[in-house]
Amino acid sequence: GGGTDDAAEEGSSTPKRGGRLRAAFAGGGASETLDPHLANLFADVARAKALYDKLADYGPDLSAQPRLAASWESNKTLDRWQVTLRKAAFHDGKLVTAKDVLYSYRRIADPEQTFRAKASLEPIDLDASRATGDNGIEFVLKRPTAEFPNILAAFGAYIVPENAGETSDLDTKPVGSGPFRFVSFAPGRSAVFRRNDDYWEGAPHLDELEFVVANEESARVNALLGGQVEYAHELNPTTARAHEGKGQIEIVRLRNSAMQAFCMKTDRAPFDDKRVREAFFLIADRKELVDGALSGAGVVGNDLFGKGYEYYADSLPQREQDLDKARALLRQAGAENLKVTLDTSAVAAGFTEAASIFRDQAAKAGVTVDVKMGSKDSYWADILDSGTLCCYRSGAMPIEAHISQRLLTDSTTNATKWQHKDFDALYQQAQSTRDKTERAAVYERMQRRLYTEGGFLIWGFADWILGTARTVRGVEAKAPANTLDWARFDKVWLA
Amino acid sequence: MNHTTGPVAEIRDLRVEIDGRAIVDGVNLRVRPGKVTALVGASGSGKTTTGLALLGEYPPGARVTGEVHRSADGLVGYVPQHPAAVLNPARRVSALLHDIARPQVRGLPRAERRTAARELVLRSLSDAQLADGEALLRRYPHQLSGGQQQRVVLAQALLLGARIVVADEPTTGQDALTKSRVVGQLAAVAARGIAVVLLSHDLDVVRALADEVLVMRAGRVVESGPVERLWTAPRHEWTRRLLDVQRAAAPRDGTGIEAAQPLLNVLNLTAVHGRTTVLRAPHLALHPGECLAVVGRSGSGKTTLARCLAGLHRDHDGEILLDGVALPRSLRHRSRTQLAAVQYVFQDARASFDEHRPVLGQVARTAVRLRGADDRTATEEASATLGRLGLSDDLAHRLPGELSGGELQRAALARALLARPRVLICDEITSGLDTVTRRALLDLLAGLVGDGDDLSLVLVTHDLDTARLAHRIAVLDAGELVEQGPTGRILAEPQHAFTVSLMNATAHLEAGSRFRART
Amino acid sequence: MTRRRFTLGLAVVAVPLVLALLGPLFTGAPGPRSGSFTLGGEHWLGTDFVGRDVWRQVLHGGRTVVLTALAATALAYLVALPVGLVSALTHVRRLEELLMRPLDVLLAVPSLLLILLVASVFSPGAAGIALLVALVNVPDAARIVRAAAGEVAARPAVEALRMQGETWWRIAVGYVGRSALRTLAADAGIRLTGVLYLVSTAAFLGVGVAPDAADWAVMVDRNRTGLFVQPWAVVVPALLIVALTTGTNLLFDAALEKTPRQKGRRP
Amino acid sequence: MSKSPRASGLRSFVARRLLLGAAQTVAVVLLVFALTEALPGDAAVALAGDQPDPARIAAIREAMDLDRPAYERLADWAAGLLHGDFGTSLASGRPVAQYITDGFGPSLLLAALTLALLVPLGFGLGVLAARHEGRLVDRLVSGVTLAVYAVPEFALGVLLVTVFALKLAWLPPTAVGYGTDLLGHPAALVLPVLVLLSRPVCSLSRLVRAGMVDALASPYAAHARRYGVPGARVRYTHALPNALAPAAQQLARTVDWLLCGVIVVEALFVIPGLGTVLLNAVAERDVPVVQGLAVVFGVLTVVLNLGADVVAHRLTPRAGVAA
Ligand SMILES: Nc1ncnc2c1ncn2[C@@H]1O[C@H](COP(=O)(O)OP(=O)(O)OP(=O)(O)O)[C@@H](O)[C@H]1O
Ligand SMILES: Nc1ncnc2c1ncn2[C@@H]1O[C@H](COP(=O)(O)OP(=O)(O)OP(=O)(O)O)[C@@H](O)[C@H]1O
Ligand SMILES: [Mg+2]
Ligand SMILES: [Mg+2]
Repeated sequence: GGGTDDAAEEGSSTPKRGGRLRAAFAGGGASETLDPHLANLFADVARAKALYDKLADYGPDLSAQPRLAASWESNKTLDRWQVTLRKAAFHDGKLVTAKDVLYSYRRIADPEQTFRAKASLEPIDLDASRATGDNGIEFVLKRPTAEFPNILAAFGAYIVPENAGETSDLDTKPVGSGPFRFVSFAPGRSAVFRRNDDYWEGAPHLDELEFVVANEESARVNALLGGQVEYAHELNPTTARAHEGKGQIEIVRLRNSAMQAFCMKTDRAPFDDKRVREAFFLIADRKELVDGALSGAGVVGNDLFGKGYEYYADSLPQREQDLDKARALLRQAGAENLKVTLDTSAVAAGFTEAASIFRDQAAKAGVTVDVKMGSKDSYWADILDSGTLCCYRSGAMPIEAHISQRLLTDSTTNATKWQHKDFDALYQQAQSTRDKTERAAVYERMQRRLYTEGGFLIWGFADWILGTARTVRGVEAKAPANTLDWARFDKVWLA
Repeated sequence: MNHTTGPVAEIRDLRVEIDGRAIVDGVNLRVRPGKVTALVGASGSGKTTTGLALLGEYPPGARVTGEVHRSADGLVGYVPQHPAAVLNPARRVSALLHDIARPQVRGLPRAERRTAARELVLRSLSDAQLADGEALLRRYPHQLSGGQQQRVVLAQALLLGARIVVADEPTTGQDALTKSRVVGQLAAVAARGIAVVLLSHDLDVVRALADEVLVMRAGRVVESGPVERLWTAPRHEWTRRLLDVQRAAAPRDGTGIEAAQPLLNVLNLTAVHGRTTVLRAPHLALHPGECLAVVGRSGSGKTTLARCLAGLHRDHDGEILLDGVALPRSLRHRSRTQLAAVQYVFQDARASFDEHRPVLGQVARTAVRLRGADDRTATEEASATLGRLGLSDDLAHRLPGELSGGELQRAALARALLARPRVLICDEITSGLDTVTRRALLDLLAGLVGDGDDLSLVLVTHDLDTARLAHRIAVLDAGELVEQGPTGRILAEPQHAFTVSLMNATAHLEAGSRFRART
Repeated sequence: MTRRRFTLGLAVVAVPLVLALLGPLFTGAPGPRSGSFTLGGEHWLGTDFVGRDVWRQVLHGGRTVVLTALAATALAYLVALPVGLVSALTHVRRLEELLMRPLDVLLAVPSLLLILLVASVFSPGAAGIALLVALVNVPDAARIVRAAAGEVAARPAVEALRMQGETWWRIAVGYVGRSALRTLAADAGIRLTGVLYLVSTAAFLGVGVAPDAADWAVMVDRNRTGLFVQPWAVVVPALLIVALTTGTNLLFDAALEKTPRQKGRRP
Repeated sequence: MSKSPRASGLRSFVARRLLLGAAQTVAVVLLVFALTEALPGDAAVALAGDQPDPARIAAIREAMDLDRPAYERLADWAAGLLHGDFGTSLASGRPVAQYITDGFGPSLLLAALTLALLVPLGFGLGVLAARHEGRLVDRLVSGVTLAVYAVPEFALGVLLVTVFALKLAWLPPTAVGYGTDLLGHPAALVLPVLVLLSRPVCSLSRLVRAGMVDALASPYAAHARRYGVPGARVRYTHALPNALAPAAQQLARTVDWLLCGVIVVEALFVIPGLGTVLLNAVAERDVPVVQGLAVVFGVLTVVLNLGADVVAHRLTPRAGVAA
């Protein structure tokens, strides 16, 4: 949209100091917490980001950018990494040290606990890792990991002071090294933070930052329109269309934020036949799906994760609908008059819409799709092992993480049941390859394979839509959700 | 008499027409202050309709011609024929009366209003012959006996302080003692200069009270004149008939009946309302073919007794045996034969009908349900029975709301008769009937009893004249069965002091002594 | 007067009814989809949230609404009426408690929650949903029936009917029900509307009708996000529902209106 | 003398119903517990969200004690309840009592305000319509309330917000950021209360109207009018009580509905009430919180229904004396 570019341009003018920004997010109700390691929802992450730092974070192309870590260096075999911390202080004035880092990582990895980042830190052998002075850590890995910095940037891998959560309460007295200091917190309602003047990257422009929780999208929009908040996270495409360029509020679209897909279980009929999978790739009219299910707020996908991210194989031709070919493939596979059940649920925006659009598209190729609504609270667990075809969505993450979490034989959330030893081997090869271009070539091979016979029918990438008041400046428009510059309020100011 | 006073209300050439049928036709009526104007006439002759016209009210859908003038502005007191209907079931008696008293104390300082209103209310209750007013005030209308309800409505009319009072059958539900006091009260009201319009079948009351009498028949006034003249020299044939039938039927002879096995036997009956015991009847028997009259003052428990027998009042102890077999306490548990065997005709006929369905159908259902007759036969039988009671087919096809009080009473009787009951309990069924109709009806009942198809009759009544029809009389006083015996003996030589006073009061009224203080 | 009122109600209710019953006959094959919430073009009422033609959806969406809502309301009353009447007419306290208290248990669970819970546990079909929606309405309706019938059941007319050995049904429905008819009709009319939206909310929560079904109530719910971009997708089905329920209620009113009380002309 | 039996009848009636109410509340809790347990997925699955790593779910399950049989957890919880302890939330580990008290305030406030307007409005409109039965006023009142009733809450809410908050800027569009201190921002309550009112007003006034039409046409109302009882008094003290029993039932249901689940309004205006807490708790499969709320709703329903029944009992004194 046009508004985005204007905002970006104005963003380069001189920032103004002061003021209070209120940001509305969808939240988790009365069960919310400020424990950064428990962060689960966007609201949790945004709050954690204001109070804490990670060692690294993702740039706009999902490559790791140093944060508390000033630099990292690996050995030849890529299984030992030396990380040097920058000089940064917690809100109580103490410097961030290697001890704090190790404490934080051990807390996350605690087998008694179930923190979300635990799986991401799995490659690190924390018992063997050690501090090399106050601001140096040597991480020992269980296996070569070329993308080790991604681990440092993992979702939820925040650095808390040593013994936080044991001696002090993370909900009532959180102490971080982030750009804002804690003032107050009411779960499910609001959190108020104040500028941290000593922030290592320079003090934020805002005096105060308040997060408010409004689960209903229309409530967030109304609050924004009514001047009750200055920043509203997660808006509908339709809302965006209604207000874009109208001058009341600014609409910011974060491109390539959410992958939208159908997941075929490759280990069971009918999708254990790759001709059927390909037929399904050809059935999808991606444009229609993006227009219908995403209200046009997104771009078409090419059955590959991570459009625009580092290592994305954009040389592959864009797949188009080809019903004749799809029918022929189905005939070859002996799957004429195929009937499949498509699991969906209201768990994410666009799911039910996408399902019904795809049902109609499939009907044209002679495939009967039966859309089945599931419970939205247990949807992700339900579709992991059962069913054959389901709606799927993923937030931004490096392509490497996508592969390791979802496409290896022992991946924990392998929803397509893509289990191939040779594919696993390719992944290991990539992780042991020091040279970036070589590594990119391996990734490309893997993606080519997925493109021709994978289980993810990735039909689009949704924009992540934000709304801001006209006075808000410095909101980065090129940061997919979950990356460093998304929901980053230390760079924001009020004009 | 003071003829110089002009009328406070006047009806001229009134004609009320429904569906092209005139129910009141060419009625002229002048209501003078301090005078009692009485309307008498056959049941269904248009008395109530005329009375209501004075209030400016007409049946729905009526076409009205003629003139009604009320010079006295303000309100008109009204005691309707069916008092239950105008008593709000959700409000206590005190509220019902205070509503009317309130405007009258408006002139007083705020602090005094409450007590003043209360005083007025209590006075009106005692004026209406309701003793124990304090206790009554706390009750809801359904907790009163029929006669008590009627007197509460009368109290309302007295409390109103209107210049005209239209009283439609104000004494029907009252025993002779109360009746004579009510009559006295009405006389006192007239003496205060208030115009009273009395619609009544009770000729004793009319004679005792009225200054001017209009005799109605089929919607027309056939004769009118001062009460003395009418009684001594009736000109119209109909008037003569109406006055004639006054005395009739000598006491029945009940000998021989007692010998048979009692049909209905009541043993140690006590009935309660809440925690108050309102009836105690140690022993009461009804023999086949016998007619038993139950008399007593208003509120003495007559209806309660009847309802116990009929299975309508569950809160009782003791036994009720039919043919020696105990009847279930509630009619819900009675078999069809048992239901058919004991039938009850409600005191308030209007309330006992379904207002949404024509009378004929409702009457016929008894035969269908209790005797297994098919619809057609039942309807024919119903229409025949109604005809015998003087209700034409045209009337029978109407809704209950479109019938007069007396007509409904007869319909209710027909409904019970269609069960071919062995025990028929009639609660004040003649109260709404003119003498001619009443006589006919009582004769009909007597005929049924005498017919030998072992119909026994329980007549709950205030009217000793009606009680005379019975073989035996039972006397209730304040819930106690004080005396019972053959009619002749009870009437001739009552033993209990209460019975004696009851007889005296009746005689007093019948003697036609004028209650009115002459001006 | 009553006639005119009747005609008015009939006219108001006829539009949605005719559309509902005959609408599906007048639609051809679905055309190609357009973008969501567009206006103009070959779609004269625009497109809905997934780019379907709104007018076509409107034509298709009436039957389910009308049928499920009517069925659920009728069903609720089918149970509530006997239960309420039995407890009003019985003098056995225990029977009344036995009938009414368990229903109170259902009342204590907010109806939407109950539907959500039961539906996610048993995942019923459309008929099941109608049943479920009826079920959550039963306790409520039964209480109203009980309350409306309570006073009527104590009238002498009922005693007289009992005296005649009248059947329970005739007493309960023929008299008590008839006397409380106005109140019950008012409640039923209102309930119909409530049921309609309960069915659609259930659809939204993923039970019963498909969440993208052509169903007026579902359309109103699902297209709400586009209210300011493409109002017709919400306004047209909403107006039809308004017409349906308002018309029904007005018809009830007219049918129950007292015969005109032309007060006799005063002389 | 004649009063005491009735009064004591009422007292024993209330006592018996309260006893029954305890049983009902237990039944409600059991029902809700059984249903929440039967829901697909549990707190662990819900918490895992889109990272349903089976090992992690198992670990969470263990951490939450969910691996114990359901009846044991229920028994523990019930034992705690006897000491007034509602248990702790699975999702956050905070006491359930805190959830309830936090949510109750806003809900109660909204409910009280709505009721304070609803009662006069609902009864007033019902009486007004009945008074003019069949005439323009009646048709207007009936038509408008019915039409409003047929508009779902969110649509009405959106409409009101658009007009009064966004276009005219008279009122704040939401209560966002006010937390529980809603009383401090009365303007923020106007729109929610209006939306909350929209439907009950219609159902209440329709029921009142229905009863009133019959009551106003009754002979006792005519008699009161005849005796010069002022019109308003006839309507409100004579006719209304006879029309009230069904309306009282409806009102009790409305209070219940207001307190338990005006989820749409709470969401639309960002009011953190009980409905929101409940929905979240169900979504999180936070069984102790759901159970705690079930207790609250159970008790509430019992009390309200009892209230409605007592009102009905008082207003139809004749009921229950039939043979
Ligand atoms: N609403 C009505 N519709 C049709 N006919 C009616 C209506 N009301 C009364 N009538 C008829 O008009 C006639 C006169 O009725 P009214 O009540 O005036 O009689 P009444 O003299 O008071 O009789 P009773 O002594 O039995 O009370 C009766 O035949 C009755 O059936
Ligand atoms: N529901 C009730 N609750 C309390 N007391 C009642 C109730 N019904 C009647 N009573 C009282 O019981 C007594 C007997 O009433 P009952 O109706 O049997 O009298 P009755 O002899 O038929 O009088 P009437 O001749 O006036 O009809 C009266 O004093 C009456 O006030
Ligand atoms: Mg009469
Ligand atoms: Mg009596």
